[in-house]
Amino acid sequence: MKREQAGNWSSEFRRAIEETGLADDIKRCMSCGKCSGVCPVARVSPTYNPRQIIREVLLGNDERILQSEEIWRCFWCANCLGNCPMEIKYPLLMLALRYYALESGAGKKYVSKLFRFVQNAYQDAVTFQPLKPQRLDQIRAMRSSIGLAPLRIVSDKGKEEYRKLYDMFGTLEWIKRIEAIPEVPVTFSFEPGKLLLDNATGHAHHNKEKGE
Amino acid sequence: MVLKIGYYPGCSLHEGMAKPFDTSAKLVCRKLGIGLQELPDWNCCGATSGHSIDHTLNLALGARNLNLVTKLGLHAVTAPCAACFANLKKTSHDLKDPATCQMAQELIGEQIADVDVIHLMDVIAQPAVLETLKGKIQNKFKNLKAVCYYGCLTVRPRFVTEAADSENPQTMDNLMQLLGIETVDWSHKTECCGGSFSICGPEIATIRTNEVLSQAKATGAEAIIVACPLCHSNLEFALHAESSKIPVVFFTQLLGLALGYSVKEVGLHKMLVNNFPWIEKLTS
Amino acid sequence: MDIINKDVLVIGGGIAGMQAALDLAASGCQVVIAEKEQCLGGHVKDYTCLFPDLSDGSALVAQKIARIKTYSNITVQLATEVSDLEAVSGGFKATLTNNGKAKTRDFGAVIFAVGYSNFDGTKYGEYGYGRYPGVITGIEFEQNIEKVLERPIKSAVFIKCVGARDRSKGMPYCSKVCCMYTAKQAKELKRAHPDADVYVTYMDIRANFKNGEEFVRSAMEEERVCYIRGRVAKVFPKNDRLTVRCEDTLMGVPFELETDLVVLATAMVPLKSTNALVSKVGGKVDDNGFINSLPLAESSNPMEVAKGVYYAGACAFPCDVRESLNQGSAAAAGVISYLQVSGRP
Amino acid sequence: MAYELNKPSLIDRERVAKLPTPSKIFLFISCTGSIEYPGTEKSVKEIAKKLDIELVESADQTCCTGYMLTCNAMNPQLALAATARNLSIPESMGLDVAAFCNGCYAYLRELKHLIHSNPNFHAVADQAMRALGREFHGHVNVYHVQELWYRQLDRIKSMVERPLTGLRIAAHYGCHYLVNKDVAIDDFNYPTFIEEIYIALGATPVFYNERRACCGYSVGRGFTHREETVLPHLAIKMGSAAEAGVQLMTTTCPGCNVALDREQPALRKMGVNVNIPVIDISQLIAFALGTPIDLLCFQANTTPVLPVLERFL
Amino acid sequence: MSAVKSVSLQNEIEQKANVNLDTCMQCGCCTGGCSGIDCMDYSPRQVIQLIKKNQRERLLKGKTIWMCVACHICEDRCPAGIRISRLMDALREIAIADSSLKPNMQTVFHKTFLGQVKTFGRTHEGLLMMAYSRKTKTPLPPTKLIIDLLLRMRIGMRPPHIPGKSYRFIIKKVKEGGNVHGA
Repeated sequence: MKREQAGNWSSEFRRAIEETGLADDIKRCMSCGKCSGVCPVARVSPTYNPRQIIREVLLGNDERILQSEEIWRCFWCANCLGNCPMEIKYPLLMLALRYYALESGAGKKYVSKLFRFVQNAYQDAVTFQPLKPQRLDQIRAMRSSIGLAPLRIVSDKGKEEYRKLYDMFGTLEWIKRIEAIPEVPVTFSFEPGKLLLDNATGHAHHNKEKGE
Repeated sequence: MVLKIGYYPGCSLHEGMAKPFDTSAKLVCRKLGIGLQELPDWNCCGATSGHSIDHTLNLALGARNLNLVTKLGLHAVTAPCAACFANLKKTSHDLKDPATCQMAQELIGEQIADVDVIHLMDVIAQPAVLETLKGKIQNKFKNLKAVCYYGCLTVRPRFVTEAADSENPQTMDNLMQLLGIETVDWSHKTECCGGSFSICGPEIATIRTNEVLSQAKATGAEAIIVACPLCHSNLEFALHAESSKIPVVFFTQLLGLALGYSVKEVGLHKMLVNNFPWIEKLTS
Repeated sequence: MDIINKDVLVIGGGIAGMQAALDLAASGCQVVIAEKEQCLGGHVKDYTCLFPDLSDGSALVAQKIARIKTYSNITVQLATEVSDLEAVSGGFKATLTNNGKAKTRDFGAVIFAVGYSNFDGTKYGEYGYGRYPGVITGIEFEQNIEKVLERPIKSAVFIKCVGARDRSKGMPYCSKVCCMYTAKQAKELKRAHPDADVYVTYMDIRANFKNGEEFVRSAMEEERVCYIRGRVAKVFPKNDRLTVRCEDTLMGVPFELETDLVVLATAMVPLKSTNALVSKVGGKVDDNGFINSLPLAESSNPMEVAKGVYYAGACAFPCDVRESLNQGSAAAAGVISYLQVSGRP
Repeated sequence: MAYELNKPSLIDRERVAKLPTPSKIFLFISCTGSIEYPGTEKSVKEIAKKLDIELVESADQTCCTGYMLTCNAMNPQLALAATARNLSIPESMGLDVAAFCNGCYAYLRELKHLIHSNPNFHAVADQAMRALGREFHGHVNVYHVQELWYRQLDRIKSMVERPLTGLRIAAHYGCHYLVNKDVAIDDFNYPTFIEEIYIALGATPVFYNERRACCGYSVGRGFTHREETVLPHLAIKMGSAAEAGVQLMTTTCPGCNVALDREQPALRKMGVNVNIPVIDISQLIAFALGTPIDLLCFQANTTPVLPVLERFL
Repeated sequence: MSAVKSVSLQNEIEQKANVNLDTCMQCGCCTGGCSGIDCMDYSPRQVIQLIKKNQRERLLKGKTIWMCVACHICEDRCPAGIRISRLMDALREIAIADSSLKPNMQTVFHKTFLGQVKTFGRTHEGLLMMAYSRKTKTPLPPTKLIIDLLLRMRIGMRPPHIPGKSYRFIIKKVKEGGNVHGA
C-alpha cells in the first residue's frame, strides 16, 4: 500500500459535498462502523465499506472516492440510515457523490442505459414504459382483461406541465452534457490492503468482479 | 574497559565490498592500542536470511562464533559490520535464556560461556580509548559538514542493543566531532536504507535509499559517514546511478585519516565515489 | 486518642490544596500551606482557559488566593519545602525548610496536594521534541498561547497519548485529561486560523467528563478539526516544514502530511519527589508512583491515605480542575471529621 | 436461528390509532406497479371498495421520478419540481395521498422533506409552482396503502371469505417504508404488522432469517444491472426463505416484487433451489376477501402463483 | 460479515516468537513508520489483526511478510512493546515450511544465501549475486557498476573459504534438528 500524501486531500471537496444539501449530516459520523455491519452490499463484496466511504469524504480524498466503483454499488436499502446512531442519510450521500462522479465522467456506464427512460418520460410522463411492442401488447391485454385502462396514460395537461419542468431545469440538456463528458474508467478504490472480513459468498463474487 | 577483544570481520569485510572498512578498522585499533584478535575459522552470522527463515541455523551460527571467542580466552567480541553485530548481539542476548542456551549447546556440542558483543563504534567510544585518540590525532578537519548514518542494526532493537537513544544516537557524532567534523543533526540517522533488499527487492530498496539520500543532501552535508557495509554499498550503488555525487565513507576511514594514515592506507581510493573535495580541509 | 493540636498541614498550594485550606479554615482549623514555588496556584494559573466552559484558569486561581487572604487562620509559606515528616503519637512532626532555614512544627493532620509534573517530550526521539522548533508540548501551548497562535500556521497536528498508554516507555496508564485539553487547544487554534487544517491523531477518544463528548464532537463538527485514528510514528523536517508519518487506522492507509506545528499532548506524571514522605507516614504509592488511598472498605473518607493523612488533586491520579477542587473539599471534610473540629473562628 | 412471533411486537400502537380511516383518498399510481403487476393496482381498488374508501385518481399525476433520481439519471431539480407538482394535485383537492409503492411513498416523503428543510430546494419547487400556476404548501399527508389496510384489520378479518388456513407465508418488508422512522408504524429492524395481517387472513406467518434483507432492485434488473452484486445477495435472502419452507412471499412494493419474483430463474441457474411465488400484500388481501382470481392478474408473475393458491378457491 | 475467532494461529505465533499479541491496541504506530510499507499488501497492524482472526491463508500468501525489511523500527516504537520483527520471522518460517506456497524472489534469495552459508561457512557477494540472478532470471547489476567495483578491487577474488570440522558438525546437527524453536 502506497503512503498517501495528505496534501492531496481537499477540504473543499468535503465542503462542496456538504453544500449540496444532501449530505450535510456526515460530519456527525463517529466511524462506529454499524453501517458497514448491516450493509447487505458489504456482506457480499467485502471491499465495500460505507464507514470508509464517509471517511474518505470527510478527509476530502476526492480523486479516490469519485473514481471508485464502490459508490455505484449501494442498494439504497437504507439499512445504514435505519441503524445509524447519528441518523446520517448515507443514501443521499451516495446521490451527491454520484452526481459529482458523473461530472468527472466516472461511472457513466451505470446510468447511460437509463437516460433513454428519462428522455421517453419527456414524451409520456411515465417512467419505464417498455419499449418492445409485443411486451406493450401483453400489458395492454392484461390490464384491459381486469378492467383497467389498457395503459396508464397521463393527461395532455399533465404531459404539458411535465415537459415544462424538463425545459425549465434543462434536464435533456443536462443529459446531453453528461453524455458528452468523456468516460473515465472506474476503479476499485480500495486495494487489497484493506482488512476484509471473510465471507464465502462474498469472496467468490468479489473475485469474479475483479475480473470484470 | 576492554582493550583486548575478539574481532569478527564478517563476510563482506573479509572478502567483499567492505574490505576498506576492515583495513581501516584494524589500522585505527592498532594505533589506539586496542588488541583485535580475529576469530579463527569464524562463520557467517546468517545475516537477515538467517533469522528470517531458519531460526535454528541462525542460533547455531551465532553460538559457534561466540564460542570461538571463549576459546580465545576472551569475554568480548567486536564486529564492525552492523548486521553481524546485531546478529551476534541478538544471539548472546537469546543465550541468556536457559532453554535457548541448552538448545544451542546441543547444536554446537559444546558448553557456552557468556560473551559480550560490542560494536566497534562503542569500543572506540570507551573513555580511556577516547583519551588516547585525543592524544594521537595528527590531522583535524576544518569546517567539513557531514551526517552520521547509523542505519538500523547498530541501534535496533533497543531491547537487545541497549542503545541509549535509538532515534537520535550520538556515539558516532561525538567521535567525528573530535576530528573537527561538523556533524549535522538530521532526521534519518536510524531510518532503514533497505540494504537487505538491495538484491531481492530492489523496488523497496530504491524507495528507502532515495528517501535517506534526499534527507542527507537537504542538510548540505559533504559526506555520509556510515558504520554498516550494507548501508554503505546500498547508498553507494544508488549514488553511482545518479549524477549528484556525495561520498559515503566508513567512520573508521575518517578516524584513520585523522590518526595520520594516508588516503590509500584507509582505502578511500576504493570507494565508488572517490573524489573528496574536502580532503584539503584535513590539516595537521 | 488525644490529638496534639488541630493544626493542618497542606503540602502544595495548587488548586486542590487551596480549596482544602479554604474549607478547613472556614471550619476553624489553623492551616499551613507549604508551597515550594514563589506563588500559589500551581499549574492551573498557566491555563488560559479550562474545558468545557472555557473559563479562565488564572482568574479561578486569583479568586481562590483572594479568599485565602481573608482568612487569618491560613498561613501561606511560599518557597517552602517539607523536608521531613514523621508520625508522632496523636499527630505529625513536620520540618518546613525555607531557603535553607528549617523549622519543625506539630500538626494534627496532613493533606498531600503536591500535584503532578508533565511528561518529558524528549523521551520520544521519533517526534523530535527539543530538536525541531515546530514541535511543542501541550503545556507549552498553554503557557505561550499568544506566541504560538501568532505563528503563520497553514496546518497543525496534535499528537495524543505522548507518554500515556505506552508500556515500552513505562507509562501504561491513560492520562485521562489529554483528550479534553487537546480538543480545547485544537479549537483555539482553529479559531485563530480558520483556514488552517488542524489534525488530531488519537488512539481512543476518552472524554469522560460532564459534556466531554459534546465538547470533543463540537471540535470536529463546528470547528472542523480533523480527527484521525492512529498513533504518529515519526516527525521529521522536510522542505522547511515538518512531515508527520502516521497510519489512518480507520482507512487502513499509511499517510504523510506536511505541517507547520506539532503539539504533543504530554501526559500527567506523578511527582515522585514527595513519595518518600508519603511512605514515611504510612501511606502507599502505586506502581506508577501515584499516591494510593486506603482501600475504600477500610477508610473513613475516600481521600484517606493513612491515619490523619489525606490527599487531594492530581498527586493520586490525573484529573481535571473541577475534580481537583472536589477532592480538595473532600479531603478537608475528612480532616474535619478526623480532628472532630467544631465551631467557627 | 429463526425469529419467533412470541417475541413482543414493537408496533407503535399510538401511531396506528392516529392513522385515518378515510372515506376518500387520492391514489398515487406507481409506474412500475401499473406496468409490471397490474393486479396490484386492481386489488388495491377492490379492497378499497370493500372498505368503502373512495379512491380518487388524477390523469395529471406523473411519475414520481424517484427511481430515476436514485440512479442519478436526471438532475435533482426536476425530481424536486415533479414531486411538488404531483403533491399539489391532491393538495388542491384537499385530499391525502395513498401510495401502493414503497418507492413512490418514500420519494414523495423524502423530497417533500427536502423541499421544506432546504431553502435552495424550496426555491426550486417554488419556481416550478409559480411557472405552472400551481400551489404547494406541503400539508398533504402521504400514506402507504398497507397502513390503511392494517388500520382496519379487524374489518378485513371479519370480511375474509377465503381463509388461507395452513398457507406458509413470509413477508418482505420494503426498506423504504420502514426507514421513515418518524412515521412508520413498526420497528425498522423487527417489524411484525404484516405477519399480523397474515394471521388475520388465517395464514401461517414464517419468520425466515433474512426477512429484513433488501431486494436489491435499485442496482438490479431495470436499473444499474449490477447482477454480480445483487444475485449473491438474493441467493442469501431467498435461500433462507426456501429453507424455512416458505410457500408464498408478499411484498409491499412493485419494485421489490420485480426483484424477488423475476430474478428467481437466474437464482436457480446459480444453483439456489428456490421457487417461491411473490405477490403484493394487497393482492393477498384481495384474494382472501374473495376477489375473483382472474382480477388479480397473477399471470404477470414469473414464478407461477396459482399452484399455491388454487386450493383456496 | 463473519469473523471466526479461533486463536490457533495466534497461539502458534505467540509461542514461536514469544510475544503477546493481546497487548496490541491497533494504534498503527508500526505501520506509520514501516520501511517496507510501500510494497506490502497488509500493514503490520493488519497482520496482527489477521493473526488474531486466524486468517493464515491471507497472511502466508500475502506480500507483507516478505516485504518486511527487518529494520525493527516497528518494535522499537510499539507502545505495547510487541516484538513485531520476531513475529514476522515466525510467520516467514511458517511460510517457508509450507510447501504449498510457491517461492518468490525473497524466498529464493534467502535459500540461496543460506545454501552458500551451509557449504562454505561464509558468503561471497559475487557468487551469491550470480547464483541468485541465475535462479530468478533477474539481470546482474549494470556492467559499469561491476567494472567500477572490479577496478577498485571491491569484489573478492580469493577462492571460497573451506570451513573446519566443528562447523560441519553444527550444520549436520541443524539438519537433524530441523527447526527447533526457542525464544
